[in-house]
Amino acid sequence: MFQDISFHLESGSALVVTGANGIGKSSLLRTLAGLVPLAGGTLRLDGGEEDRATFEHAHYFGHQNAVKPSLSVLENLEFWMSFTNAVQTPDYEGAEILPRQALDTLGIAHTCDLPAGFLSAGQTRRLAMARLLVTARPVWLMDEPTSALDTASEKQLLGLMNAHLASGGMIITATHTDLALTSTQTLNLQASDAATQTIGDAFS
Amino acid sequence: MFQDISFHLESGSALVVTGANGIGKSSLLRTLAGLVPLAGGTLRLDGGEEDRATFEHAHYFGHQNAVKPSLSVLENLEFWMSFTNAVQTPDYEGAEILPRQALDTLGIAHTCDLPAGFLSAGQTRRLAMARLLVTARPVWLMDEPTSALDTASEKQLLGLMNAHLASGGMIITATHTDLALTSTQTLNLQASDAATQTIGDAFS
Amino acid sequence: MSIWDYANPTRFLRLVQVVLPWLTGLCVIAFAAGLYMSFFVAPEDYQQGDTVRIMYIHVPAAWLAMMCYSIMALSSLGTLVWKHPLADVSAKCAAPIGAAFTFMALVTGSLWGKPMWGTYWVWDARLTSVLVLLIMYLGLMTLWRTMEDPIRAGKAAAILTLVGALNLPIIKFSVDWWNTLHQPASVMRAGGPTIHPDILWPLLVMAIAFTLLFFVLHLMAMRNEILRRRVRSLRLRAAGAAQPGTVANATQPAE
Amino acid sequence: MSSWALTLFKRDLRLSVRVGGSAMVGVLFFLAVVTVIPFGVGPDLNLLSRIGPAILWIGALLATLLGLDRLFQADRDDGTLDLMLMAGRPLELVVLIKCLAHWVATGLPLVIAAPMLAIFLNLEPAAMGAVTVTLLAGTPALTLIGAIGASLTVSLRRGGLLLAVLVVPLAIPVLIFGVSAADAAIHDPVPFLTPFLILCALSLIAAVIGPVASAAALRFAAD
Amino acid sequence: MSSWALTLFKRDLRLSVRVGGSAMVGVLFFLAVVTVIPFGVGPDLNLLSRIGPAILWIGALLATLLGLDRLFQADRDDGTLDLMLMAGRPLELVVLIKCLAHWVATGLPLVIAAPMLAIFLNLEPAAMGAVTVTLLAGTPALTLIGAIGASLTVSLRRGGLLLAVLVVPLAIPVLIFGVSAADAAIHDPVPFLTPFLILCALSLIAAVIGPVASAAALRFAAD
Ligand code: HEM
Ligand SMILES: Nc1ncnc2c1ncn2[C@@H]1O[C@H](COP(=O)(O)OP(=O)(O)OP(=O)(O)O)[C@@H](O)[C@H]1O
Ligand SMILES: Nc1ncnc2c1ncn2[C@@H]1O[C@H](COP(=O)(O)OP(=O)(O)OP(=O)(O)O)[C@@H](O)[C@H]1O
Ligand SMILES: [Mg+2]
Ligand SMILES: [Mg+2]
Repeated sequence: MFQDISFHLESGSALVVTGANGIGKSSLLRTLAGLVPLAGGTLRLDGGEEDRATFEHAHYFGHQNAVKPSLSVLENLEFWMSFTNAVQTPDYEGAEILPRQALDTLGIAHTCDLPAGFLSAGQTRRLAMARLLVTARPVWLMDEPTSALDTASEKQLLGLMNAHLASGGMIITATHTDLALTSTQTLNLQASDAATQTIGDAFS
Repeated sequence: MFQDISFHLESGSALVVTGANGIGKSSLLRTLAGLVPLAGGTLRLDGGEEDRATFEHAHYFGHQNAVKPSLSVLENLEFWMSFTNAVQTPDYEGAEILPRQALDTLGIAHTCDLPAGFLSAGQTRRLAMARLLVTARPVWLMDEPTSALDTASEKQLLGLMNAHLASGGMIITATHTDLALTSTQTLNLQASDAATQTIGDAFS
Repeated sequence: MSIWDYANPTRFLRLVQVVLPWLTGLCVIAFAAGLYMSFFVAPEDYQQGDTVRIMYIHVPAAWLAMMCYSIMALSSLGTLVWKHPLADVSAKCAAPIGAAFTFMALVTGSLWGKPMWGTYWVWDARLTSVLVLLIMYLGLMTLWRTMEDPIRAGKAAAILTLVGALNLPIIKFSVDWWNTLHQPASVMRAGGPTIHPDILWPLLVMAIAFTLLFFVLHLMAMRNEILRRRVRSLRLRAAGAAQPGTVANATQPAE
Repeated sequence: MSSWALTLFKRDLRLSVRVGGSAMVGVLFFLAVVTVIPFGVGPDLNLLSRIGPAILWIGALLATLLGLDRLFQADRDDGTLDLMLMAGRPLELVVLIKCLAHWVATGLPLVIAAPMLAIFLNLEPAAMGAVTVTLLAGTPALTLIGAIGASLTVSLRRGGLLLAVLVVPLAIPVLIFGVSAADAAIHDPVPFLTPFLILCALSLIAAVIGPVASAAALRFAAD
Repeated sequence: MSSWALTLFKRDLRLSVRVGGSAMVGVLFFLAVVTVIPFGVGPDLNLLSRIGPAILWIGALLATLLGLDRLFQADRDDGTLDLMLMAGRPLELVVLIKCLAHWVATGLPLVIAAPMLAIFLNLEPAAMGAVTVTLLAGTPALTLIGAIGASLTVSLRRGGLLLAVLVVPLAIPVLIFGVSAADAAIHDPVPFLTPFLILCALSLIAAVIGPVASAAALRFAAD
């Protein structure tokens, strides 16, 4: 699907992927997340745990929130905390925080015991975000993280992303808007890279 | 759910509904579309056809595209053209255009005979938009119309919306971004209107 | 030259073009010989009369029904383990042919059963296994049909095929058990290992003819499937290709 | 009405026949049920031919009801249902046409497959014909009654089983008269026509109640 | 492993108890099937008690298979599945635990309901016990085999029927040995233990093949 994409990301900095609709931003992120098999090329994380795949060092924050409406907000979060394996790298010193604390940081602590189905779209999104705070993983893959958020929440999200960068994490994010991140690199996908090769499989 | 909302819209002008996440923008639009019953208050369209409900004068352009992936692009559009009843009001002189023309205007005429499942998110959105062009209805209800569109497509969409206003139509749209529409009124929903009454049912 | 050289569909198509006419010719000759032998050379059965000639269709069809599944299982291994790009094409194309042979075995068997047992169908272990095999073929075909993306459908079907292959012995065993438990109504003892050469030869020739028929149909179906996938990818590309053009369009004010 | 109704009918038919459609699956399920029952009951042909009409009817009942879960849900999931409610067409008629298209795509194949499956159950030609005719008269009723369940469960994500549970009690009369009519045709003493006419009447009643009830349910499901 | 596995198990159990009581729906469907069959077959009590174990087993088979369609689909629809694949836990084990939770929530209620339904079918106490014990040993196999179908159809919007069609052939051995064991307990001559042990063996085999195959299918479904 892609041709000639290569980038190198230092810990503590962010990569912003931009490009037109359907150019392949989401696909790139899903490939990095190990959800789409890599057709060719290599993916390497220096200093990662040897016996773990690259994608196990990453959090994926996509369009879907992975929130069960019938479980309470806290139950949702606690499940992900216990289920997701935390991974440490030497460069990354992000701390894990407790679920209640995370909810507090994101301003939805008062909904703790409500079923998650009662939350609005923006609140659900914040709950999904809390997942990234309770398990430490150095890489955050974020697909249009600010979609469905209002201006205030967007600012708060950017604050969290910057804090993650400050503690030595990496962020790779696809977006259509400008994000005020501290140290960024930009990867602009062009039609020649992707659109014409959309289905470059063995049959063409 | 709402309290004290009232507005009056002239034909040829647009109402932009803004407000924080979860304040009830989408709910307001769905109420106007007749998809959520009106708990109280009145809704009136001057000069509409007498024997038709208000919502039958309106197109609803929501988050979902109502596009069937296994039908071809043209089949999708033709179905909606034949199924949706066109409605005329004296003030509105928008013309219906043919499906192929509509697809051409939106720049996806070349995909005419392809299954709609082959389209990208942005293209699918444009196909959904084409539905509004092939059947004339004076009111357009649009929920975050620019979501998932890149800058170029967004501009094109605004062009179409302005053309609709110019021919005497009305637009009511909820959005988080600024839209460059010709004659707009803004309705800013505030927490006191809605959020505190989110569950203002008979038990409160 | 190894099979890997034909991983390239283009080269495979060229091979098919060369081989197919010869194979078709052989198939026609084998059928001519087989049909002649089974209708004019082979003797009538002293009990069954001319109906015994159904056997020359029925038995090869039944054999082919089973062989087809083995080929699909092998192709599924090809898809999942060796990741051969043609393997899932091969599996997908073998399924309808296998289903057709299975159906043919069922129909000819039933037609034969009427004069033999007085009924078209008994729940005999062997017949029942064939029926279950037919359901498995049809289920696989439906799985392929309901999935839009051929690659993903191929992988899903490969898993199901392999699980089915693991299960077939268990199914056979349990159906046998079920049947003996209820005292077999089976009458199918006609053949047995001691077949007279006069019967055996036509049968073998027909079996070869059926096998050739399978390969002819399979290759033709694979060729069609490859072309179909090319059309699909061309159309997908056509959908995406004009995107830059659209952007150019959009700069003009839309009326 | 003609033009839009025809378009809707053709669209629904196309959707079920195209890739990803479900026309074949119902027949296969029918075949699977009919094959599985002898494994439980045993291969005794006399017993099987005695309960054959019942097996066929129960198989058709299950295949029809379980195949109905996507009748409205597919349209709801992608927002089509909202637009249909706003289109300004009488919803009862829309439901009726959708049911008709669904029956042609999935019910009719069941009826056509029934004689073939009857062979496995050792039914006589007369019984075969009787079962087929009663299915032809009765499966539309099942689809129309099932539509009520389909619209009730449309907002719940787990249609399948729940739908069947809701609708089975309503469908039992159809089953009873269908099987009795088929049995009557086999064993002379009982007249065939009485239960058969009742079956047809049930189908007609269902053609009224089904669309009205499920249109009402769909209107509520929208909010 | 203990901690996360237990959390997963509890979560799945909670979800199936909270969401619309899927346990209840399964049992109700079981009840519906078992009550519908006498309407078709006729009220002959001898016949019913003869085919009673078969009816119960077929009902349980259908209820189990048809209730499995949301096993992975709910998780896929809201993006949970993607995150599970990335969580760094062995997927086979995840599948096994999910199956276990699903069986406890929906299979176990079927087993518990079986003796009650057996009364409708005029089964003797011995037969009742035999059917219940065989169901207890056999339904886990059905869930585990069904999980393969559930993961194969996870990306399709219409799991239900297709899942059943794909899985029924694989489930036939379980049905055969379940019914034979139950029958054996009723009619003395045949030994009960042989088919029952085979049934248990089938459950164990399914506990290996099921998770492995469906984990593979889920991995492929993600892209
Ligand atoms: C629908 C009904 C029937 C089905 C599905 C069926 C299926 C099969 C199958 C699968 C085989 C291949 C077995 C093997 O090679 O191991 C076979 C072989 C054979 N069948 Fe049938 N059969 C049917 C009816 C009959 C009838 C009515 C007769 C005649 C009495 C018959 C006679 C034979 C003979 C003679 C062979 C070859 C002998 C052998 O390979 O053991 N079949 N059949
Ligand atoms: N499952 C799929 N099968 C086939 N093609 C796909 C699939 N998913 C995406 N595509 C194609 O891949 C291309 C890239 O899609 P992707 O979602 O990555 O775009 P994007 O850059 O994220 O666009 P957007 O800005 O709309 O989010 C599109 O052309 C799309 O048609
Ligand atoms: N089906 C529903 N049942 C109960 N409450 C609902 C339902 N749908 C929405 N709500 C509630 O109604 C409120 C308004 O939601 P709505 O989707 O209209 O917000 P919005 O202004 O469109 O927000 P956003 O900017 O996130 O799109 C929210 O608090 C939400 O929790
Ligand atoms: Mg994207
Ligand atoms: Mg909204």
